[in-house]
Amino acid sequence: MIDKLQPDIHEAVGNIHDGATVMIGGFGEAGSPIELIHALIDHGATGLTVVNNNTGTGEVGLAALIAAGRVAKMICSYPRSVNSTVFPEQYRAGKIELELVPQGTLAERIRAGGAGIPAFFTATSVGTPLAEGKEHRTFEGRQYVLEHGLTADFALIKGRAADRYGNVVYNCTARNFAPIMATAARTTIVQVHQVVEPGGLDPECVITPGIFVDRVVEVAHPLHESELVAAGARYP
Amino acid sequence: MIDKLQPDIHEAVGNIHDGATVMIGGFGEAGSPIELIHALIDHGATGLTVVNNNTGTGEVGLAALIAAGRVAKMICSYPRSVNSTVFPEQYRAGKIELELVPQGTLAERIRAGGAGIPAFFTATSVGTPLAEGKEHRTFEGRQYVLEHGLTADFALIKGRAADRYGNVVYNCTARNFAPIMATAARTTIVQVHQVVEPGGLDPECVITPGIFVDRVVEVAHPLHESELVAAGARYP
Amino acid sequence: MSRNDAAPERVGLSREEMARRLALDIPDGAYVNLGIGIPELVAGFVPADREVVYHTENGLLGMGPAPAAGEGDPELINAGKKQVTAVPGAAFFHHADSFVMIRGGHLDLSVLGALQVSVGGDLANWSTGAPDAIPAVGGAMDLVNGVGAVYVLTQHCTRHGEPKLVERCTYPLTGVGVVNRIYTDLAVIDVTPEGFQLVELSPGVSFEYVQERTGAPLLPVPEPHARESVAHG
Amino acid sequence: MSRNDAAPERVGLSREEMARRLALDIPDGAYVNLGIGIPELVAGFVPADREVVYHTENGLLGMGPAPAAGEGDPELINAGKKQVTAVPGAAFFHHADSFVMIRGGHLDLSVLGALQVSVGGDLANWSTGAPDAIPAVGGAMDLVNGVGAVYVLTQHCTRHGEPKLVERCTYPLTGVGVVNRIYTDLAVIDVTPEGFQLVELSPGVSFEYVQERTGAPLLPVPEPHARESVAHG
Repeated sequence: MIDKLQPDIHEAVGNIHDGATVMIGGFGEAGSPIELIHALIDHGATGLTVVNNNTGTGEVGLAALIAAGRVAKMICSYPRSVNSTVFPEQYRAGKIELELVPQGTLAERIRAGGAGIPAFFTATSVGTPLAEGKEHRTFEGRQYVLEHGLTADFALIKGRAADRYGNVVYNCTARNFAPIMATAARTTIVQVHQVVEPGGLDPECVITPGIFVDRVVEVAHPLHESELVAAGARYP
Repeated sequence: MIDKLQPDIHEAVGNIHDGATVMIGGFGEAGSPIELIHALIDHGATGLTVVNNNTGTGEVGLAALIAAGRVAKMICSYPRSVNSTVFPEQYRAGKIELELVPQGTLAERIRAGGAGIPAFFTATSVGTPLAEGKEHRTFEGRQYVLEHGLTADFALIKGRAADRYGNVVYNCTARNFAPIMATAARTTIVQVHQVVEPGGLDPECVITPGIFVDRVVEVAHPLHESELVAAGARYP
Repeated sequence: MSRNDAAPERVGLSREEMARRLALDIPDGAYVNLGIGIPELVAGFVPADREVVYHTENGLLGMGPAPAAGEGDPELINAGKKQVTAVPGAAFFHHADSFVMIRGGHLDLSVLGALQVSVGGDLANWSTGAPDAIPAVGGAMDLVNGVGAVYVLTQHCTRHGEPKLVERCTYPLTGVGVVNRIYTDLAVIDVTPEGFQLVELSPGVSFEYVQERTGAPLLPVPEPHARESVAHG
Repeated sequence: MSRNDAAPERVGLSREEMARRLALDIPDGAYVNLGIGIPELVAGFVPADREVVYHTENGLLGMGPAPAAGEGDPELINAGKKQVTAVPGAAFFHHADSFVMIRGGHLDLSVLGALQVSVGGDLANWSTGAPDAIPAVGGAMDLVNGVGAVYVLTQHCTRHGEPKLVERCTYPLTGVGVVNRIYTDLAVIDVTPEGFQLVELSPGVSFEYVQERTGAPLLPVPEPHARESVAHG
């Protein structure tokens, strides 16, 4: 029988190894799997390369993981925002590496990684510093740069509901990077508000089919990053 | 106000020009927009390049379009099947050109066309006659071929329901190529069983957002290709 | 919209007036992505008889205004990470699909802020290149290369009075030759093969006043004044 | 499963027995794509205590058996265009997403028919190269290059008695070095760096009988016979 439900959130992240590449879903706080990230902090893996659109806010969730010194490198499109101080400090102190990728190129590189496409051409970034050193080619009179697929050892994502097969649906704009990260990681771990029986999700509306998911953890009442930050919370 | 509903199916296809590239949804009969194809036959445009996974069956739908001599070239993965005689005859007689593309490469080329990606690498077809003459490149010890994005002037597709914005949902495996073709065509024309009010489709379950759709035609009771073929029907 | 003569220190349009001016040029039925900052204000000024569909790159087409107090969902936000709503007929999708809309040329209009715009339409809007700055690009490079038309909405000069419309951008570029039109507090200006083409002066602003604050020659409005309301893409 | 001695013209397994034999090697929890022809029969023989998820490249994960008579939907079909059902926990998706599963290496096993398999694991299964043939490739080239393991399920010889397992394919290739294991009416054979490695003979079939009908040397089962039930990918 296929049963990807994992009752223990710490066991769910227990095999993330030092030096792993970890994709973490979320655009700002929407879709950020904050409980999985906190479990990863407890777990202790370090020297991580983290792929996320941002770098977290306050000192909870992704920002807490960075503050704990566990992240050697960030791959992201927008590493600063309101209430984001942890990454900027470490970056200025030379303690963390940054690979800056345009947001659409980041999304497409992740999709390509999951789709078995090692590289593709895009017009995004042509003529900018982010295209320097990259292969350029002209198609029908327009210049493009070659970008490479991005894969990961693990993905940590957040959904609204899932079944034991790992089929996942999302909530509004919390969907963002999660479905493509699920395809690009060798092991995908998802936290959801609710676990439902097989058949409880309309097959026409499943966004992430279970083949892309390895472990499902139910977190019925996840924390809200913005509320924690407003309250000055800090993890651990 | 945005209103993509088009009550007249003949007007819906009325600007398809001679020599146009037309993507037609469907895998076998599932998802084949048979009424739109018949309207295109009535319309008379010829010298078409048609992109479809197959080449139709019997003498209705896509097979009828080919039988009417309107198709100069087919781009497809599987041009023969049970009850498929029109294309084989024209092909053997040298009356129609064939570009044979592996099914996954066909799907990805269409997606790339819609996504503004002019070319990508895939391992599919390496070492086979379908890779001959194509650029090869090795990534991490594995060989890949360069494939190009595919776009079209028009897409004819079939959905289950749509609203006036052109948001579309599908039925089971009739979805197949339709969502990606909608992105890759300059003008996308969709026939649906049912038109619903805005808000009548769950925004979490919309498969083709309206931005990819130009015209919506309601065909409440579409014909079934297999039934027509079994009955020996012929169009026109 | 007329300049307030009692407050001579304010020449040209306010932020809201700039947004309103640009909103007038958005045609009915357009698919539009509004950047962070002044561009966000534009949606509030589109004439009521036009239906415009707003895209936010974090996965929503059919974005509506901010929710009523206490009714928001922290997982329903825009690219600026502010809470928004979804209109009837909206659709959610993931990030790769969202950038299919952008990169694939499906959106009609992108409205963005700017640090600098060059006479050739180059845009710099993501980095001053300062050595201690945290570089952050977001989706701007994708938008300028993918969307049908790119309108810049910006103050004509920097806070220090330096022109933002220049011969050549000195800041790192966002895109090359991508800007179609510029809306500032002082004027509306098209980027043309001939250079910066004045389309319209803000009320009470003279050609010379704008030229003095522009880092490249400004072509005067041709006579007779045939104002275009360009709908690109 | 034993050979019927009263019918000496039938040596080896029937089509159903071949499918049953392969089904024994599909592990619990596997994601499997079954090709058209004999491979379609495999699903009916997987032991009841194993849960296997079937993928069909036309957009369904969680494919179930054929519907009861009169209950089918002509828009719910498999890659062979036969009507099927969807099990609880199934998901529909479009063709590009379907081939993300294939090309991206997410499926565990692809079971395909063959015209020829070479000692190096090359597969030819889409064209005899005959000048008047209509070439048709479908998803086979994607499957063999993307899926974790490729099992070929085929008669050992052609209808004319020629070996399908050969030193070198003479028909146009589907993929190079892609086949992991071959199940025929006569034997189970692994493709190894050393060549065709016999894993198991069908009941009543001798090594010599299979070797005579194989176009390349067959390595005998090592002693002691350690049969592997390989779960690739």
